[in-house]
Amino acid sequence: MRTNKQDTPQTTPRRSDEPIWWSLFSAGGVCVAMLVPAIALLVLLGIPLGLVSAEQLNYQRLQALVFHPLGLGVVLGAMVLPLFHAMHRIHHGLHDLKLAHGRLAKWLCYGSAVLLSSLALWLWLTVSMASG
Amino acid sequence: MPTLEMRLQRYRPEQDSAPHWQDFRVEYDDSTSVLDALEQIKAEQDSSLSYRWSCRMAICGSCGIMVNGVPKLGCKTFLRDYPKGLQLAPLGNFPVEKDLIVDMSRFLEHLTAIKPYLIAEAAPQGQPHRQTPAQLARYKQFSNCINCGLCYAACPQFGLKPDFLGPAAIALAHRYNLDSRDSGKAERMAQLNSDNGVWGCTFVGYCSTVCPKGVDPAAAVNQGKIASTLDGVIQWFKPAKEPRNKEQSK
Amino acid sequence: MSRKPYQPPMPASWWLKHPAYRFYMLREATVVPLLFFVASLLYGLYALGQGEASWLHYLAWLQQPWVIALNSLALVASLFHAWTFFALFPQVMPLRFGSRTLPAWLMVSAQWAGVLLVILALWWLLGGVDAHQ
Amino acid sequence: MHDAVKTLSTDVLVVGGGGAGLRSAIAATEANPKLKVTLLSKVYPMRSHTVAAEGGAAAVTMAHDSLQAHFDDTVAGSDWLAEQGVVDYFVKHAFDELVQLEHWGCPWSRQQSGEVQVRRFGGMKTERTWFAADKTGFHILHTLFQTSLKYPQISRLDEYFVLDLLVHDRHCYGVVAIEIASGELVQIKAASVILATGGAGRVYQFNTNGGIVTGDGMALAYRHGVALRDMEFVQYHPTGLPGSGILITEACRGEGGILLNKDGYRYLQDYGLGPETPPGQPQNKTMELGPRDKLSQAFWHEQQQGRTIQHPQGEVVHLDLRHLGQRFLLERLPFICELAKAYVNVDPVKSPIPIRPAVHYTMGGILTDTNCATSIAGLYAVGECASVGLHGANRLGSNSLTELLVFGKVAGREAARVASESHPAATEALLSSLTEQALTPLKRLHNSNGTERWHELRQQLAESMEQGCGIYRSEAGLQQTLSTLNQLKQSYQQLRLGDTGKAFNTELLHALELGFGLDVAEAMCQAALERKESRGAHQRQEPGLTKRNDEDFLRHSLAFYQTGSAARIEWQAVDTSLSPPAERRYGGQQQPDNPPKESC
Ligand SMILES: Cc1cc2nc3c(=O)[nH]c(=O)nc-3n(C[C@H](O)[C@H](O)[C@H](O)COP(=O)(O)OP(=O)(O)OC[C@H]3O[C@@H](n4cnc5c(N)ncnc54)[C@H](O)[C@@H]3O)c2cc1C
Ligand code: SF4
Ligand code: F3S
Ligand code: FES
Repeated sequence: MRTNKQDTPQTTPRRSDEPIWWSLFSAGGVCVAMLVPAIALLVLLGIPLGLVSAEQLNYQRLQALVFHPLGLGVVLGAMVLPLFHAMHRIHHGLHDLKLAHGRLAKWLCYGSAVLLSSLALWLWLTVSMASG
Repeated sequence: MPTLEMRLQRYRPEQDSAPHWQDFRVEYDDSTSVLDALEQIKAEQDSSLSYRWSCRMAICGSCGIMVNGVPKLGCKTFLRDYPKGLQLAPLGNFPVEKDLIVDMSRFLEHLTAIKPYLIAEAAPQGQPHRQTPAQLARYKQFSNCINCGLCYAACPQFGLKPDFLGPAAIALAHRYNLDSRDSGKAERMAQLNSDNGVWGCTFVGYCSTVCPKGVDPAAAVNQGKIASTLDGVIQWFKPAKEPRNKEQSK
Repeated sequence: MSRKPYQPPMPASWWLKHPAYRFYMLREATVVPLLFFVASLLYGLYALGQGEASWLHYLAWLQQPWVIALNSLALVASLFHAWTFFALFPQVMPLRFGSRTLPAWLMVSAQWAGVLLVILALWWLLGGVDAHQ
Repeated sequence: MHDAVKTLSTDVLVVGGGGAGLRSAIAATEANPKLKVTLLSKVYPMRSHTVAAEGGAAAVTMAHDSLQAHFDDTVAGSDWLAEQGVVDYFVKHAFDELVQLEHWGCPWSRQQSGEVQVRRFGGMKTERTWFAADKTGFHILHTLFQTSLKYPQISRLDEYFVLDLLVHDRHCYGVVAIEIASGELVQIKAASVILATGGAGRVYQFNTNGGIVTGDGMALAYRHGVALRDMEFVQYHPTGLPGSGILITEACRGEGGILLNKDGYRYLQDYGLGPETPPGQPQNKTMELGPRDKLSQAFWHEQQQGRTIQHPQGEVVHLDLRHLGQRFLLERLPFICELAKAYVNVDPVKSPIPIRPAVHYTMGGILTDTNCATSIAGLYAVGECASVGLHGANRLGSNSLTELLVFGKVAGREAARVASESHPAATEALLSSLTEQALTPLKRLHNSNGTERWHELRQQLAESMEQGCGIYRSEAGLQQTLSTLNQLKQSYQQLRLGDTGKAFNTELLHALELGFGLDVAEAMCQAALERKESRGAHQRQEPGLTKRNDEDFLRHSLAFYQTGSAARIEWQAVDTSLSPPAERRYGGQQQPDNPPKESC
């Protein structure tokens, strides 16, 4: 019998931890949209595309730019947040493709984002500490 | 009158173990809707064909079906737009009961779960609340949902995980949360905050594309993500407080 | 009991069924080239920390055809991502003035202006103007 | 064919999930929260046809308006066939009910100040129609449905179809229903039953009603001896779309739309509705804002004189909204713009909308007293299926949505009161024998080896009603239709179903609905035949019958069901204690305002 009763008490479901990952994902999304085109265009592809000269990308200039305290922003905006952005989508993608979901996938995805981010920060810190 | 080939998915629970296709040919003109065509088939060719309908003016939300794989209202889809013929199947992602009829009870359960009614502390005695057109405009669009379920048929996340509250239910929660007369947001957030609430959505966005009423449920769900995040932050800072506090209902 | 609801299966290939789903998957897939982009930057950061020789080596690495190809893909992917992401913004955070909402096209164009500005700023930082003289 | 009948029991059973049903379910729960209230409907409640109402709901709101004025408009609109005590109660409670709905969250349209906005409506002297854009019924229905979810005492039986009432010795013990999804039968015992099953417009060919509006509840009560009152009064709405009959709301005219014939002439001024008002400056009760019966009749005359416009789907006139401008139309009448584009491929901003009259509303229905009680103990009726006496010979637009609320509350409260009292319980033996009887028609349908098909019979029913019992009626036409109905009833006995399954057998439901429709149609025709005068929506063509005749017919018709023969008509006095009959006047020669009375 299909009766639609509403008198089953509603239990409050568990609060999701997704807001953390989603916030990082969104912040990352903004960075990817705003910073990645510029960096990809001018730094990674700048020389082959003939947009910048090797002189413009010389060691001293880049060293000064990147390991400047403000360069931390670049590390965060172009590496750390995009990593969380990417791993968030990969995490959901695994679910979408019915490949994996649950704890393990989540740990692997966000874990690797944490790991790679730490690597980037560590690389930056050791040099800028040494030079600063 | 010109005729058109229609391929219908049939399923008779008492005889069949799985759906199968059946072809029909119908007459049509400029104003023949898919619903008219189904009526023609039921009247003249196969009276056992089952489908839902009532208003035939795109407001009751009964007649959702898949037309060439796209969720549509049968009464607002016209044969004139499908010169190459069409395939009709029951709404996707729902269990099929018979022919073009699906079981909507899960949808109704989700709708009920989010407390879709005004939760107000005190109403002015014998007089309406004041609500300016600007306050009305904040939620108006989300109150236009006809519960047709097209967005559920469109949403792969609902297909993958039927416990996901889904676009229309969340849009309705959002509608009440945005209503200047309501103070029940905290109660609704409990549902929205869960993995099956707003966080079940990955912003596929197709729900809004198929919505026949311009409700834009995707916007509601994703605005809900911001609300849920803020709710979490507030909760973080006030762990001792009762879940129902007034700041959140603003 | 004459009810026997048939639950249609949802195969892992569901997303091939409709252009809207393929578009979604493509959008999600933009993060794959993005990962390569991040890896390239990580490598660059490492090289920059190791000294000038290593940096020059890195610049040479960037000129390899397959690296150029992958980074071009990352660029295209980031632009595609930007296009989809900007379009979502007015849906997620509509800006309201009274009973009206700021038109979506305005918000989208403002974001593209932002992208352009960042490109120009970076070019300037890299000494764009004087280096070309 | 059918296995054992399941049993359920409840305190208050509401049949129908439209505005009337939902409002009464909530009222019953609020009257006594300890009661079990069950809301049963053949479609999910939000699919009920209340959803289609566009224009609005009336209640005296503005400072310059008065209860007396609303009373006068309603009574004059009814051509003095309304029960005046009922109208009095109605106008006094209308405002509170609309406010109640506001407190439940209904998104009423607002003025800049935040106050509720009201609009003009046909036949109303002052603007007093509350609206929620042009989807008022939709918003009312969804607000009520969603509010009903708040009450755990209200359980629902969605997609259950009532086959019959369990009545013995003028007492109602419940209903027998079929669970549509499985085809299973259920006997539902209830201390009180409220019928809120809506109108019967689908017995006509060309109508603004949804497919479910088939007069089921009317026929159910009728077959058990309850009178159907004033059934001859069937409202034609002047503005339906050609072909489908889809409604183009009266609000279009309230907002300033004009009607044009083939010469681009505003023909209404020729039918006592003038003088012509400037386009876009509508005046209450004048020209396009005349009452529906007059407007539909004017169309008929224009058509007779060849001044209507040829349209692929029949004769039409034009509803012109162009002078109102795009912005205004999109803000006030967005749904109309959408409907016109979809169903007749016309953009109202750029071209006039083709329209013609379509059957819209059944003024008559199940006879009830002022408490919504029928002559059967424990059985109530409310909404369009009922005749509490508000509409008389012609309903004013926007009175019926308010009726659902005002009297829905009354019905719920009364049904709860009765259910809270102790009452005689029926023996199981009695109930099962009543159930057995109730299943006879179903068994016959299942076992028939006849050759008739429901669809053809339904088609003939609808066409013959349109022909013989339409805007203008004559003895010959009515007799013709009655004899067709008689034949159809014979053929109905030979009906055979192509679908022998149980799950979602919609053909079976259509067949049952057709059976209900035939009985209701017959009551309409018989009452129309015996009302030898013209009043409100009932217009006779024969010489001598074209005028109102208060001497003989200032009375309600009561149709009683007769097994095997045509309905028996009796006459019932009308309550005219508050306002003596006068001539209905519109346009330039309106009634002088009555001085406010104590009782209003
Ligand atoms: C297009 C249109 C526009 C209108 N606009 C206006 C307007 O602007 N203002 C105004 O005041 N009025 C308007 N009306 C009139 C008004 O909307 C209706 O009179 C009113 O909504 C009827 O409500 P109801 O609750 O009585 O019935 P409905 O809303 O028709 O509900 C009937 C219910 O009964 C159920 N039911 C019927 N038979 C059975 C059965 N055998 N078993 C189980 N359940 C059954 C149905 O499932 C349904 O839930 C309009 C009407 C139409 C058609
Ligand atoms: S949001 Fe749109 S598609 Fe979804 S149920 Fe509501 S009206 Fe239908
Ligand atoms: S389609 Fe589904 S995933 Fe989200 S945006 Fe719509 S609910
Ligand atoms: S029949 Fe009502 S929405 Fe299509």
